[in-house]
Amino acid sequence: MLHVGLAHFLVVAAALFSLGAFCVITRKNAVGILMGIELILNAANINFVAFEHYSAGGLHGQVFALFVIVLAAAEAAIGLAIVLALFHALRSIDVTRAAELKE
Amino acid sequence: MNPLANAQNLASLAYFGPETVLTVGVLSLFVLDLVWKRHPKRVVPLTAAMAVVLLASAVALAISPLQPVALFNRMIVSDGLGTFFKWIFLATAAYTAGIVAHSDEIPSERLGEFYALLLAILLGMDLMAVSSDLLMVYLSLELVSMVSYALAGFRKHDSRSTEAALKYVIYGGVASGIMLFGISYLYGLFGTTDLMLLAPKVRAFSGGLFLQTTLGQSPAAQLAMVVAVVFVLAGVGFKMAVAPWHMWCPDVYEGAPTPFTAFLSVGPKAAGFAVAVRFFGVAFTELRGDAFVNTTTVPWPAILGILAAVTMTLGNLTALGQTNLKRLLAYSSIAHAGYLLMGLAAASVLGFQAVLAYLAIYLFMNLGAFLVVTAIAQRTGGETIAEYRGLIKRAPFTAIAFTIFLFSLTGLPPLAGFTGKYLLFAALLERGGGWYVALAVVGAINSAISLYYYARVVKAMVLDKPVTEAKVAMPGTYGFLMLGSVAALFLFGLYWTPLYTVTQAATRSMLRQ
Amino acid sequence: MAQADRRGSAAQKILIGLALLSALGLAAVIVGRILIGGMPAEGLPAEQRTGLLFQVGRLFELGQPSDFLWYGLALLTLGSAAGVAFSRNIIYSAFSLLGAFLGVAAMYVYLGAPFLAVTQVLIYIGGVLVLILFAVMLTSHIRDVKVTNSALGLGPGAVVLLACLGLLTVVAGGTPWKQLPAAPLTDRTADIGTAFLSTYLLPFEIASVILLATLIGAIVIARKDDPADAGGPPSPADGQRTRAEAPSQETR
Amino acid sequence: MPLFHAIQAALLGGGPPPGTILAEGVREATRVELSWLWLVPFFPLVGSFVNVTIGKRLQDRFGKAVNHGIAVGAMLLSTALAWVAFARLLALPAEGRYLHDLCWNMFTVGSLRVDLSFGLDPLSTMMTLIVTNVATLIHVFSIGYMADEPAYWRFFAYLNLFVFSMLLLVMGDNFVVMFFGWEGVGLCSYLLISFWYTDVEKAKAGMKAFVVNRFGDFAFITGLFALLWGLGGAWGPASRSELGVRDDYRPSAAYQPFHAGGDAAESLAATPRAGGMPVGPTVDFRELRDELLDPSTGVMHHLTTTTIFGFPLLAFVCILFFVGATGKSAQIPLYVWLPDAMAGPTPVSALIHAATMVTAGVYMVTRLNFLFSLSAAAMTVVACTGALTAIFAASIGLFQVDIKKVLAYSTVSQLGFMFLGVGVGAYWAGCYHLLTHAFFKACLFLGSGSVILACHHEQDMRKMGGLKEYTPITRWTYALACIAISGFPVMSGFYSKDEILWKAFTTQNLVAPWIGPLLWAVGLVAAGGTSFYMWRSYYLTFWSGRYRGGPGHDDHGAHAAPALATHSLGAAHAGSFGADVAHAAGHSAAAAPGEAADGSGHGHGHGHGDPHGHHGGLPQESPAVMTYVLIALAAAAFFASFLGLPKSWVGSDPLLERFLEPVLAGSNARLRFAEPGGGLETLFMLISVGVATAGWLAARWMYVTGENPAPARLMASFPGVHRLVFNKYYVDEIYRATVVRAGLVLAAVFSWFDRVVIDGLVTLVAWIVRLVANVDGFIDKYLVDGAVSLVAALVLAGGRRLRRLQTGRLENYLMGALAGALVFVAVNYLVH
Repeated sequence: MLHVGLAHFLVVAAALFSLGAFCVITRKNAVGILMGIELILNAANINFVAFEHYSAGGLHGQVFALFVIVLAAAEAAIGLAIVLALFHALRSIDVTRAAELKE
Repeated sequence: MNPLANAQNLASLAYFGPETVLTVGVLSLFVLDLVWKRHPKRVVPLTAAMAVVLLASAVALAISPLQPVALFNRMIVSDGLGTFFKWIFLATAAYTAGIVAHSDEIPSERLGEFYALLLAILLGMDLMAVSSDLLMVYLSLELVSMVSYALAGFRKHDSRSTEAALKYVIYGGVASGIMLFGISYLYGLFGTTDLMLLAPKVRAFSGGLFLQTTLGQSPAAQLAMVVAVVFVLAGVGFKMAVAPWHMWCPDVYEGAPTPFTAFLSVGPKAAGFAVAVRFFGVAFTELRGDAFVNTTTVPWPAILGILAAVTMTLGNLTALGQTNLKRLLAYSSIAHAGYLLMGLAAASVLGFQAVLAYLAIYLFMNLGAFLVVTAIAQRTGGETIAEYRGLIKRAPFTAIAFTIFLFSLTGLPPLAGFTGKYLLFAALLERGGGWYVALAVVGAINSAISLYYYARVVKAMVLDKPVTEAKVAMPGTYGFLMLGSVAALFLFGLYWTPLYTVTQAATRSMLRQ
Repeated sequence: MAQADRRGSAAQKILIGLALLSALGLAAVIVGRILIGGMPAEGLPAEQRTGLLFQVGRLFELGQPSDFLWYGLALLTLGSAAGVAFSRNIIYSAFSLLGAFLGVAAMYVYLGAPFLAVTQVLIYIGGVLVLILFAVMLTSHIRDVKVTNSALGLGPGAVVLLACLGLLTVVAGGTPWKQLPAAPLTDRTADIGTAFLSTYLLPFEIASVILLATLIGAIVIARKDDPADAGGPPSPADGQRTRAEAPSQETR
Repeated sequence: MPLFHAIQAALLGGGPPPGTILAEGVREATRVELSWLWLVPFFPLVGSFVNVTIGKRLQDRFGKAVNHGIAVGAMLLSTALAWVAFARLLALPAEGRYLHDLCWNMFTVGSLRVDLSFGLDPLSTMMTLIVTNVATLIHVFSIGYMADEPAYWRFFAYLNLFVFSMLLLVMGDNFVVMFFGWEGVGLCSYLLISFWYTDVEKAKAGMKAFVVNRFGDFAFITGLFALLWGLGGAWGPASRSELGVRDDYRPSAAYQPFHAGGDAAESLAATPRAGGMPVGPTVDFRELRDELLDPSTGVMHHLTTTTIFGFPLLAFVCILFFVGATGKSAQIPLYVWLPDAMAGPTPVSALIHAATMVTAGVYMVTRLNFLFSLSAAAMTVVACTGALTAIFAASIGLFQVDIKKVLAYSTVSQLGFMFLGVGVGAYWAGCYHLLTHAFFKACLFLGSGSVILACHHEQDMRKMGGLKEYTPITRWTYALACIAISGFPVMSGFYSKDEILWKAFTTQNLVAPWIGPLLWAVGLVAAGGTSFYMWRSYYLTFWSGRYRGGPGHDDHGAHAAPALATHSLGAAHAGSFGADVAHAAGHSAAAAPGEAADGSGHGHGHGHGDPHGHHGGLPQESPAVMTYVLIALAAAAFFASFLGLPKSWVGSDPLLERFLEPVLAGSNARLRFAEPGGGLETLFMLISVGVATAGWLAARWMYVTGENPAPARLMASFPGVHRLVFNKYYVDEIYRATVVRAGLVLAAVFSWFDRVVIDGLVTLVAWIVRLVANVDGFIDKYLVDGAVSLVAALVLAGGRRLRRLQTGRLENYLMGALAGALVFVAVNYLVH
């Protein structure tokens, strides 16, 4: 099993996804949650490229991953803009304090 | 270069009229907004420009060719299903623009931006309805999402609006991440993300009529399939606001500017259903007669059925104790997502067309209800049920219209809400079998429960004493929109053959290979 | 005094942020150059590339045992990701993210996608990460960064982590994925460019619309307003009244 | 276009409009297309529309005459057309008596066509005539009764709207139109009960009627779905064989019931046929009957053998329909709303809650006789429920002191008789009783209205007495109606009730042979009780010494204070005398305290105008416009006798039985009654008369002078029994105690989890009490109601628990999303 193959990449992606999910759930800090989302997106990207390389061929996986990267940047931009707005409103980016809307 | 692909791109432009118009519209509204930034009466020309763009898009939609065809190297398709949804989105956007034009919640200085971003969402939703490649599904879904985040936080001086935007953006980011991961597994299993190319591979993977592939015989691969389907469903379910991916919904609906909430509760939800219909209807099924027979070993109709039951029960039960009308309607819209899922779970032409018809009807009743909430919040300054006491005295027409919207949401005949529920139940009963009947019974019980909280509002309006006797004036546009919605609800409630015929044609024209 | 202090620290933050931005941008360019040796010219065969990436890629192609290097990279990636997820200090998390992004970029190189690797470095590290650092700096006092990232619900989080990990590892490791015969690594950067303008023309254009709309959306949210914009009904009051009137709302 | 043709045809009197789609085959031969039938319900709709939109302006500018002119005019037109239709119907041969009017095809779903269409066969013609004629009379009566009402236009608008809905209900020739009417009458009933909506009690009564009716309506619609499912909903490609259903009613495998074009003709072509008859799901009564009764189609065999979750489908469907009927027709367990509905104006009580709407359930069961007669179990349920309701309501009626409550319980009881009739298979007898009851009960109610008006809106019979001097016409018509209802052979009530009892005794259609005679005995006791309490109300009101109400309004003044106190204590309902008076006087106190203080405790906060001089002095006879109506109804109650003279007297089947024969032919062929000879029937008639006489004599002895101590002694010697029945078996109190306790237990359970619920307990209980559970009634009703309230409480508590899921905290939401996805994957994989 030492020889690196598709499964190795997929396992790394799976672990990356799980860590991202964990980060997203446990973070109190909005920026921290955004970091978790980036980890999840990177996990998906590894999958895409690995599948393209080992089993699908063509370019589709890479292209898909490129779009994901571009959109992740856009999402980070808007997400951070909102985080800043929240900071202006509450003087905090603690998501547990942004809980006025509930029940 | 790739001459063939380019030729196809060029040829596809003929079918791309509405989207082209919208793209141009987005840009020109941004420019016009800057031009008229300091103009004291900018509302009128901006609204006129918006109307022109919407009208042009409608014309483009009306004259675009009808035959189903795949476009832009199989990235999107053009078929009746997509066209039907585009009309729904267009109507939603126009209705929202009508609400916004008179709303205090969007200051006139920022109206141009609002309109432009609304058009951008409309473009995204149109693309969602026609995407036939998961890449396009992802891109268009993100277009809708990202602009929605901005619009939810549009009132940045309102901490609740910002909180709504934060919850929305983070929840949305996670949901799209999960969906992407699911897509990546589909890509890994089948080597493509083209829905129509997926279909035969999925069939072979699960056995179907042919021998099962070696890949399909592996339990781990079957598990991968389940993961892929559920994860993609999570991304789409986020848009549709079905349990357990609904939790952002009440908070965002309450915090966002009310006109935009109105839009959110119909447009993106319908777009989510458009994606779901195509996703399940094309990639994972085989059309035998009028039934979409599941070709996978993943029992997705059962998954959707359970989700439907859970979603509607949860939405309705939670709505019971709400006092804030926006929040109440948010839960009610979750419940309606549950009803709609029943149509998907039926997995038949009738079921899918019931979804389409229900969305068309839901458009009028839900936007109408939100219109009233906007108007009343604007005139009385509040969104709680208390503001509605004795409304029948203060604004009789509005109160009656609101009653009609709420009763239609309940599904009382002869209003159109009944038509929609009827078709959904008919779809379930047509499938027959104990589980489908049980789901229908759950749906019926839920309709009964929903009467309680809708009737509570009606009771407050009709029976309670008003706090003040002052009349509530309505802008003429609002009266016109309400009247139109009421008329539509009665029309579709009493004579729904056209709706039936159109939705059936739309469903049958879904491009499948 | 506190006022002055805060203003001072804001200026500090901006300076630090700018410095970081330029440093990272510079670093990204340098690293990019080292890795692929300048922007690829069309038609240049892979063997003639001087970039480090291609050297590594060639090692891989020749079947030399680069596996141990890969394990190191995987360890870097996952270790950094774990740092992101577990660190209680948001600054540490942010810098760990740098490691994770770099590790993923290295994976892309292994997978024969150098263009993607560079893009990853440029956009993720040069863009996203810098943005994140900015946000961190702007929204937390430098001194109390430690307390701004305390974790919540570790128990359920751990359950989800383990469940995800277990499930996905089984899926990833257990499935007999279809395998193509090994193909020689070729530079497909030009093909990607072509594809973007032919096969993927529509997604490409839509992506540009998304970027535009998002840009404007972000500006709408983040821009400083005219005083006139601050109008509209003050909603916090609304909110409080809503709360007060709702029966059986309790303060928790 | 159909509308145009219809108007043209209505003007020119032409035949079927061109282009009308006629059904093929059997049905075509036996129907006559008549393109103006839709006008019958249309006129009241127009009247209502005019009064709703510009009624107030008309009233302000031209006076009230315009409002009632419009309403009564619409009713007269409608009535005239109904009679014309009746004449057309009679001109046809008996088996072809079916007038039909297709307005348009509302929608078509595959082979299921749903038209907006009207049909008049003998049964619906009878109902239409009752509705139009009685409603016209009551409209006229209301002119006098509501003269003081400021919102006069609103009242007539509602009345007209009600008539429109009721006509939809009886004339609709399919389930869907019927259901529109079914919902419509419920809505109008709600509007009219809470007509004086400023009075909280009345508004609540309206709400209660609405909510209780909704339970019935859901049963109805569920029944309909189950029926459609049974008729072919399960013909999907795979599901049939899974169900293990026999094959004999299965069209070709490719057939899918809901799939065909959206066009009626296309759909008809796609409809499968068995034995030449179109089969499959249908909402059309006639189509349903035809395909069901023709054995060659196999539909009957299929329906009777299918089970749903192990329960016979047909019985399931019929019982669901019957539950729908119990809601509308106030039978156990859903009858609780009707006594409260007396809060509405008296003409409304007469029209809706005696003569027409409450009979909708009987009509529906009769309309579906071909279905019910296939299931002995369902028939037994119907008959037993009817008999039980009859005797329970009669027993409560014995001790009521509010004259309208007596009549309300009497109505419930008489409706029980009707269901007894249709339940044992004597459909025509049930309908006959429906017809006679419409006349005499309307007469009684309007008589009580006249009395109430005479006594200055006093409803307590103990405050009346001796009215025969003051209101002679009312007194005589009331007496005639009492004769009719208690079953003396001069008036029509005797013939209908006796026929029902006789059929109950001889029926052989129930699940066991001994049930029939048992039901007969129960019915006989109920009939005796009926006679007693009706005559009691008569003597208490019109005889019983001198007028006890006093000339002025002292009573009201005296009661105003306790009424206020009662209200402020929040006594939920008029369960006893004190509360009743509080009810009567209380709303005046609540609505206009000033008025109550100055001694004019007159009803609904309306006028001092006093055109009839009712406000001071002794009682007076009502104006002519009201008394003529009373006379007309009493006369009708007499002449209706001739429709049902028994065969043993005149030698041929009763007229009405022969008239209804074509409708009931299908089930009559299946139903069996014993035919014991030897004058047994005459003996039974004598027994009935004897029982009625006994009731009458007892009432006369006790109440005619107003000085007989017997009632008081009886009460004293059986204090427990009296109190029990007087307070309607204490269900209210038991119920309240238990529900509150249940709420507390629930709260304790949930408070362990969350203190919020304790906060919410007040809201919870208020909710239960106010919305669902604001009820008084019976022991069995307590069970149902308790269950309903418990469900409501659980639902609300569940809602509260679920609300807590929405913590507002993002990390919980994200957790939910991820964990939800994982759980789904896991469940799927495990199930797999």
